[in-house]
Amino acid sequence: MEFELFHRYGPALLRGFGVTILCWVAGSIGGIVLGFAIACLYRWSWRPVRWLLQAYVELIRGTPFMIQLFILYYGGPYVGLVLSPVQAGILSFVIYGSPYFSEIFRSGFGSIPEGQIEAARCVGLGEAAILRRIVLPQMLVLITAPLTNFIIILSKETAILSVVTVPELLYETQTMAAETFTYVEPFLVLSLCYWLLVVLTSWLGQKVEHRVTRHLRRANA
Amino acid sequence: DQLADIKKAGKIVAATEMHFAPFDMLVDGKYEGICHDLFTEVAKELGVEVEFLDLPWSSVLPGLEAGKFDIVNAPVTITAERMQRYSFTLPIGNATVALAKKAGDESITKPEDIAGKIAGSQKGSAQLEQLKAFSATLPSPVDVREYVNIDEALADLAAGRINAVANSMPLMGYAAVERPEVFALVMPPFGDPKYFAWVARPGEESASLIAAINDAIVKMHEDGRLEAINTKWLGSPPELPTTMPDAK
Amino acid sequence: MDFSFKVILHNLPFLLAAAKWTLLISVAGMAISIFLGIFICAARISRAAWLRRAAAVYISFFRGVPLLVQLLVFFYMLPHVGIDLPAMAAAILAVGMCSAAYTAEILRGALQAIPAGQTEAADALGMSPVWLWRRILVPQALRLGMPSLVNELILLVKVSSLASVVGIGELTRVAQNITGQTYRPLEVYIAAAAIYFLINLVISQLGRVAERRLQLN
Amino acid sequence: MPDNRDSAEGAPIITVRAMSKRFGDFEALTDISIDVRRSEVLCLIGPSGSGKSTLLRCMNFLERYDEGEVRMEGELIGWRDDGAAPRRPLPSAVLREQRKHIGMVFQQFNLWPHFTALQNVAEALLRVKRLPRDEAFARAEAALGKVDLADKAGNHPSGLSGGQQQRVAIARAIAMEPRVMLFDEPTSALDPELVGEVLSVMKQMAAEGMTMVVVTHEMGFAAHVADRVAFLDRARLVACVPPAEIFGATPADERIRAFLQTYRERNVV
Amino acid sequence: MPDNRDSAEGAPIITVRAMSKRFGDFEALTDISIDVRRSEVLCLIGPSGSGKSTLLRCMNFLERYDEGEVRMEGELIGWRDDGAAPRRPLPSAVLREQRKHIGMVFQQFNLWPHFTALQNVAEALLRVKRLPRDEAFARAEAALGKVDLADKAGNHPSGLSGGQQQRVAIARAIAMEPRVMLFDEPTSALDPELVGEVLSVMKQMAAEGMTMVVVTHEMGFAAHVADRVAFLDRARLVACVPPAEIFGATPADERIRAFLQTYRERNVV
Ligand SMILES: Nc1ncnc2c1ncn2[C@@H]1O[C@H](COP(=O)(O)OP(=O)(O)OP(=O)(O)O)[C@@H](O)[C@H]1O
Ligand SMILES: Nc1ncnc2c1ncn2[C@@H]1O[C@H](COP(=O)(O)OP(=O)(O)OP(=O)(O)O)[C@@H](O)[C@H]1O
Ligand SMILES: [Mg+2]
Ligand SMILES: [Mg+2]
Repeated sequence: MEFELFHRYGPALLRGFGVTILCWVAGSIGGIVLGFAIACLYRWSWRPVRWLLQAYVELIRGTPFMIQLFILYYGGPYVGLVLSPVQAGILSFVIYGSPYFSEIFRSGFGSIPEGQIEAARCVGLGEAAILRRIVLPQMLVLITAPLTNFIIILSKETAILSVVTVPELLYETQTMAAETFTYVEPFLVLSLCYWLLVVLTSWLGQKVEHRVTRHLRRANA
Repeated sequence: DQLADIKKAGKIVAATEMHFAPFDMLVDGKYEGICHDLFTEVAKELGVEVEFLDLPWSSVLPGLEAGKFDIVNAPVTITAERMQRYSFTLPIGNATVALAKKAGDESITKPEDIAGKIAGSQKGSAQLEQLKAFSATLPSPVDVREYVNIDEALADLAAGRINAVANSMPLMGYAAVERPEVFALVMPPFGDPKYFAWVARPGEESASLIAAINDAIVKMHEDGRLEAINTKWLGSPPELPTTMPDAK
Repeated sequence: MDFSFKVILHNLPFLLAAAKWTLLISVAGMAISIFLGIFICAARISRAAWLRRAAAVYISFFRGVPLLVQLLVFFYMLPHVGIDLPAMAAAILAVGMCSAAYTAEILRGALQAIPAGQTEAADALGMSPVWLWRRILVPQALRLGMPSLVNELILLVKVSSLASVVGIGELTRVAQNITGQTYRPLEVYIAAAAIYFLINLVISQLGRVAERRLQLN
Repeated sequence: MPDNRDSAEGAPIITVRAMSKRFGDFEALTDISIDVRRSEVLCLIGPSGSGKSTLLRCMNFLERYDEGEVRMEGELIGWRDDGAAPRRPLPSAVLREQRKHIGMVFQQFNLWPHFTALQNVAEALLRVKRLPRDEAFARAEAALGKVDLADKAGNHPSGLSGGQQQRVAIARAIAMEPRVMLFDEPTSALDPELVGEVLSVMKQMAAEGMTMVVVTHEMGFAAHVADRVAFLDRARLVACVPPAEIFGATPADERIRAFLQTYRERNVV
Repeated sequence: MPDNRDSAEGAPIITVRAMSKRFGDFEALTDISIDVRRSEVLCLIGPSGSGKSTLLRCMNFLERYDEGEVRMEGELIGWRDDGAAPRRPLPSAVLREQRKHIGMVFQQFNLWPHFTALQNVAEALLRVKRLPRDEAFARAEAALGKVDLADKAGNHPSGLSGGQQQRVAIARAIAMEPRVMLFDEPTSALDPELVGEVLSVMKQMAAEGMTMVVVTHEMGFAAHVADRVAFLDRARLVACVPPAEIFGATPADERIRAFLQTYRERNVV
């Protein structure tokens, strides 16, 4: 392994990793928020709105991220939407993630026994309070694992941002690979970085899961 | 010995990314282009069948090293750095840099006009190096953008984010021929003359294969097949040396 | 902007032909993903510590290593140890086994949401784990996790595009090829996206039907 | 249809008129009319599956009844009172306001498993009554104390016995001090001793003027505490009379007599 | 510790010896010893939270008891009988074999919500007894018929009333024809009439020689059907005697007297 190479490309790779993390975190948070809003709207609105939402979900979920990004970034200017690469990256990430997140939340809503919600209505809790206090904490049991899954998947999809010249990790790695004609070393580093993100996310997911299943574990004490 | 193995099998397997028009491309699902035509002739000279593989560029060179196929028949620009890692054949195409601009852009009529403007090129390509070197000679430097694929650079040119794309002359010329309403070629080419060639695994194993292919190329030089094929795709033949050029 | 439907129409047959491979990889990959996923999930929560650990390692490996690398390993590294898989098999295996890790996690989450009393009832009747899983746990886990599973399957369809690195001319690859020759990425990509969309629409609608069928009463 | 308005005093607080409820093809309630008077204890008895729980659930619109009306102090419950056909349900905020005054104890308890017993009781005090934390928890503890559960306040429902869960459910409802309480078999999981205690809590509530509708299989309770007893059979209201008429030596209705027969035999200990 | 071996005939089929169970710090069962004899009906009564359900659940090892032994026909239930310390649980296949002979009706029913009533009953017949489809469903229907539920065979649990759910749970257990049945408050959600019917089904099973352990709050049942009645209080077995000694005019134990007090008062209808 040629360490001299990393001396030369290290700073660029690090910067790339930073951009990757920025897009990933911003995209995940934005996607979760938007996805949650969609799931809520889907649950509490009229049929025509639902159809629209479902169409959005199917459309965005059903098409490859690369193509969405491509259309947004290279097609945008034709309709006057000129975005910088990082802007386009984050925006497309939020849009791309939202239908997946919204479906995960939808499954969560469906997992709470109706009786518990009825009980909440009977003591006069409002829909928002029911959501926050009864539904959300319990549905995390079901959805923490899929959420973790998808956030992990998003971390890897950041690689696609290189297509629109976002200077993220893969982009910088490819620069290094192309300029030096080395493949193994840079991609080893790349894998290691992604692996780090995955380990971090899984660990966080486990922490959350541990917390939200407390009341279940007590049952089998 | 690789050549002996190929002869024994009666088949040579060549891989490329069919994504470098006019050298390698898929037209209506069929593999076509200069490299296709040339390599088919070369295989005839070797007296073996040829099988073409289409792989994304990122797995072409790893695949070569893993021995999944015999040779890369993509147009690879000859550079000194690459010569250390792979064995090159004789040049089969001209890789000197030229610019593509947006059709109808009157502000660029010669390469020097991109001073102070934005130009894109492909990451890690020899042409990118040439562009940067060229930029340094201009009164105001060029803002150089690097793309993973040349397609995306062209898409950005069409979208108006950049003013020009620098890549090898045949590729730029072909883009202009294909979509004259969007792209135009800026003549003349600039920078050092560069050449495309095919690559095989380095070392003794492939020496005889390379030699055999080189012989075939020289023969095609002589009997005019090389010129005919190039003319068919490019309109005019490039000037190609029949000995290995010096790579810097 | 000049949007050329002619390019789309002209190249549609080739895109559709490529979609066949995408479909093949996806369907075979899904079968592996769900089937294997159930077993990994079972191992992940089994009482045997070594099984649990093995499943955890499997999951962290297949979730942690980029699929591209997995595929390259399957195709380019395994030959070094004497296993030479055909490209198609390598692609299906890599895609399916990777997805199984995610499926296993989805199912595990869903299992936790099934009240423990239902397992107790089966235990008290002397039902074997095989039947407990087949008849009680898996159907309900599928119901609870269906939206997430559909997510995963759709991702699988899309990720099958990586099969191009082992030389399979699937949809994305062919779309890129056509772009390289026509210089009309927008048109070609939109056409490819439409095909992906249709495949995925079928999956998600099947998912919704299944969800409804598995719905209680 | 019996509707003995004169059998207890007080103005009706809940009026059910010609109410019907179907589940698909199945008629769960047919043409029910009944009044519940202020401060009255009305017991609902009847065979399993006769529609008792469904009637209770229609009273606070947990089930949307198909025909007829349920009114509380004149206000139509659940449906918009604008005469439109088909009827449209009230906006959820209005419905919530109505439900605040109607407490309910479910047959299956429906506790929130992720909260402790104390949190289960305090939750609505905090979010609905908006009491300050200290006060809410103090009142929740008091309510748990009433049902003898102070020592299990910190347990999650999964760590409670069946009877303890049922008592948490009761405490949760009474802590809210609604105007009307709907109890669905509130003592089914309780031992005789506790049944006694819970019933005395209920009696006390009745004495304090709370209106109660109680579905029960405890004939003893029905006989001793109820002001009136309603007998449901196969989705229909068969009788709604003072307890003496049902538990007297020979109830008028044949069906009621059969219903009570085995009970009488068993309970001579 | 009372262990009146002479109060009923027959060899013990289940023997509980010095058994204890803790949940964390909480002692749910302390030093329980009791025999259940073949063909005997043993009733467990006691206050809410005294450990009745836990005792039942230890008998088929749904709860792992911490100390002591539970044996069925001499065979240790749940733990390996190799004297190793700490004890290790049996392989699940062996435990499963043991449980096949011990039926159980849960206090919370634990029906499978994705199956219809009929499927709930037929499932174990198909998978555990491996009966052919026709026969399994015929037997399941017969079992549902016994508890008067033939007409609701196609309903999912969510479309059943509380009492109907409980009867499905009973049918599910008795269809398996185990040697020992553990009932946890099998009539809690039933109306008096059905209580009578279910109890007569149980009586019949008892007459046919089935051994039964029944947790119940139905003192009438305990008094009339039980061969012996065990009284649990605060995790301890206070008495295990023939019913007459408990329900007689003045039970020996102070605690028992108090327990029955309110019940007596209420049930004079
Ligand atoms: N998982 C648990 N964790 C902690 N404590 C528990 C748990 N399960 C039960 N307990 C406690 O053990 C005691 C005995 O519970 P059990 O369910 O056996 O009571 P029970 O006699 O069946 O009462 P009931 O008649 O109300 O059903 C109760 O006080 C209960 O709070
Ligand atoms: N969601 C539903 N779908 C179909 N039928 C239903 C549904 N809910 C209840 N039923 C039927 O309606 C009838 C009345 O049910 P309900 O729960 O009101 O009975 P109940 O009088 O409370 O009986 P129990 O004393 O057993 O609790 C039952 O026969 C039941 O099968
Ligand atoms: Mg009911
Ligand atoms: Mg109990």
